[in-house]
Amino acid sequence: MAWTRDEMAARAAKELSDGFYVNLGIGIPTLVANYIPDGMQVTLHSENGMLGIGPFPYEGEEDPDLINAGKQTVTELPQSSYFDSAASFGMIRGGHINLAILGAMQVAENGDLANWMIPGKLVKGMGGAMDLVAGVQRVVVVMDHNSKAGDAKFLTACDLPLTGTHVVDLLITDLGVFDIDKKNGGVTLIELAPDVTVTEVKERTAANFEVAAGLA
Amino acid sequence: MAWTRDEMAARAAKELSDGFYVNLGIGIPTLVANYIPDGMQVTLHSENGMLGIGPFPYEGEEDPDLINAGKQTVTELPQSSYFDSAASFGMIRGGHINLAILGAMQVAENGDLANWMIPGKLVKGMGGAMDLVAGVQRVVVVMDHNSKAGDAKFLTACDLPLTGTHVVDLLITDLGVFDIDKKNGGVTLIELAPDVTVTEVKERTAANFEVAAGLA
Amino acid sequence: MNKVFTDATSALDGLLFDGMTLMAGGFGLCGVPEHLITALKASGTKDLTIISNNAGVDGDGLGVLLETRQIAKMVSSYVGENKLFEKQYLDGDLELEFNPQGTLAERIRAGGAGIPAFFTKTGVGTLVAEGKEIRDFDGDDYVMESWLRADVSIIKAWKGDTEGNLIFRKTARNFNAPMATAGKVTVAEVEELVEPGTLAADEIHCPGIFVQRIVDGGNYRKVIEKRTTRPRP
Amino acid sequence: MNKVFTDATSALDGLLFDGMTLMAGGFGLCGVPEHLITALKASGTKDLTIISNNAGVDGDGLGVLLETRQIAKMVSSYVGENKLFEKQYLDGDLELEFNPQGTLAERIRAGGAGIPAFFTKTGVGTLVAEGKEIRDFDGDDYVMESWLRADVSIIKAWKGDTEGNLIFRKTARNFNAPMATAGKVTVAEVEELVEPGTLAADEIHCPGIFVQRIVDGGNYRKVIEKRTTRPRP
Repeated sequence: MAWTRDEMAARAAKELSDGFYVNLGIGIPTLVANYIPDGMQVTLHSENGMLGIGPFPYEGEEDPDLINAGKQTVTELPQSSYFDSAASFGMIRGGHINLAILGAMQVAENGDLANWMIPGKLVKGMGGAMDLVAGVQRVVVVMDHNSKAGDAKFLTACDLPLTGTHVVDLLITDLGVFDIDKKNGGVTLIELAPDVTVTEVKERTAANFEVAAGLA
Repeated sequence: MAWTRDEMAARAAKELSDGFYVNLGIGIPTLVANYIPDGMQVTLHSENGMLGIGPFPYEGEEDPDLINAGKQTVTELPQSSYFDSAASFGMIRGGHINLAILGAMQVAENGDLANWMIPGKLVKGMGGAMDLVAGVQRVVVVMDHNSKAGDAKFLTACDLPLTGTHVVDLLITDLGVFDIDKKNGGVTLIELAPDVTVTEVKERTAANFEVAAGLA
Repeated sequence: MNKVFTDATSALDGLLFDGMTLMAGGFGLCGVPEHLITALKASGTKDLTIISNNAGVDGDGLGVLLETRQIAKMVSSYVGENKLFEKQYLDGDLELEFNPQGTLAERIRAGGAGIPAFFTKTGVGTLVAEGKEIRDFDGDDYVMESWLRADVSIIKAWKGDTEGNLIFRKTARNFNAPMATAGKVTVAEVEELVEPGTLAADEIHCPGIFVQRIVDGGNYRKVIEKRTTRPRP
Repeated sequence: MNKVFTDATSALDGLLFDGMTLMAGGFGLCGVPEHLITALKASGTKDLTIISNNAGVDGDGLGVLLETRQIAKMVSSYVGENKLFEKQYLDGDLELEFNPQGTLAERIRAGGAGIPAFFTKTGVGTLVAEGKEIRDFDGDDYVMESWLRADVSIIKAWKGDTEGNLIFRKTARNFNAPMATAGKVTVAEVEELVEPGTLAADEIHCPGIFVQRIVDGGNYRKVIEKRTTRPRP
């Protein structure tokens, strides 16, 4: 049985450590905030210029001057700080963010990532995604294993325009978890969702991968 | 009769305009602050990270956290602001400072300036001088016309290591004022100190210069 | 030297011309210079190149300048919230240059700080790096990006004094602070205009040296783009 | 995740090694991390490369590390206030790399912001540009300068919270803020250590992400290098 969106988010939350500064993308990655273990301090970064993103405000307490990178109203925490966009991306580019968790359209076995543009369709823009994948210490992608049409999204090489090359460290899909050695190459399937088999994963994956001992 | 240090500073103050942001170097340039005309607002910049330098504090009110680029204790004004050194030199390099008034060891007729290093002597460092001459909109040099040994300091070419090339717009010495076309070349003597003659200036100058109509 | 103007229209007087390049602060609709945008619309100035992270939404923010077809080109990182933008772009009426958001912010910062070019890892191996110089530093590839500067920057702050010193509020600081440094002329609108000395010198986010004109904007609409809330416990 | 250490010595524990590169904040004696310098002296760590705008004065600031001959190289813009420095340099015991002050500040900022190199007009045509790439942008020459990073940055702030958020006071901000971003590990000493939420989020100069360790320094000497006053009227 494949993982739900929330189960994927919960799995991604296992990549967090106490004291981490983390950037969460839009969609499933946003849900990861709900699975931060009690007692673990994780500070969330927002590209527009904030550290320490709090939960959504109570109705009637929305502040138009306080939004996250997804333009949603959020709140402040005791440890929060604000800064301008140039400083914010200085943090990202300078390698100060420990972890980014992002969605993707395609991931390749060499760690390439495509998540911003489909040729022929209107392009909305890459926003901060290229900066994040290039600058953050560790990049975790969370995505559905296949497209709605059933096509593989984990490929030998991306055919969509890239967001970054050799950038993905870990891929979490509804079927399992892949460790990607983005420097030296090589992919290993390290976890499976309940009742999902290696055979099924292989059928639904275009990328080449090894299977960790104990899973095969 | 050659100008005194204070008269040179007073002459330099004529280069100020209302609303100017100005950086004053150590020595005679510092005295320029005493000659800002009443009613004219000039905001003084300090490289270490301050706009709006006030006068020296009253005795007993010195604040170790409030110094100028010469490390002297100063005070704050209502319009003052503080910022870090990277931001401070962003202002300088980005051309936001209207005017810098600096001392010099040598100036050349092409606008070259030397004011930081004498080979064979211990070098103290250039501090912010290279940044100022390269970045500020207009550079005015105030210096004695000759060295204590009587040597010319306004030359066809500097022989000391340079602080910047083609950077000086105006040279004020105890003998007079020279306009320097740093882009296209060409120097014009435009003012003389009282009772100083063009002949005397020529004798004491190695640089070539024209003489403005009315002075010759 | 008076920097204070009575309204947004007079604050832009004499600065605008067809074909000019403007920077406009804000992220989404957060911290946009709404009164200056309204005045820019009323001015009818056209063929504008606008550097702004987003292009507003339909009928709000920079979106109002799309309605009047005053914009010829946008330099942005994300324009996904705007149907009119989509139509004008697909019709070929609007030119678009996408920049990664951090590269955009750094190019603006570089423009203000006198840095004509810098190297960044962002975008290496992607469309963004095509035609640009790639160079290896310490074993990694970086792409060279150039500065951005504008004829006029229009920005919005929370409080400002008559010397042009500015304080922003929360995430409304965003692109407003770096853009203030990169305009030949920077015009700031504020929610509250105060006398010098009212703002603590250590708390000023943008020193007045970067602001040539300032106006108390008066009533602010401060539209929320995506209102998200949680239930009270 | 505890960032708080009880004293300067423990705050440096495990971070120091012979031959390491340190950044030390301050301008002259203003805003220098005095307790961390004392602890560094006591540690006996040697062959240090120190990036700092100045080298302290005889017996104060970084000057104390000259007495113990712990410094092998200084990267600075101005070292004119220090006789012992002069002697060690002339004796060949000390290496010295001069940077224009703004280039030094920008190289540090670049180190923190992931920019391996940038172009500046500062120093073109001087000794500073020798051996470096010169390039023309829009008709002017610029020199390429590279980033600076450190194994450890030691900085001093006015107030800090236990999350590492910092506020500086007046001109003591200087190099402390950019250096915080450019150390693999940044250790901050503060005059007052407070709980999170005490410092207003809009007033924080250095977000805690840049500060790995923080210590309440206790008594500060805060030496004045050049006491200048005016007569009372």
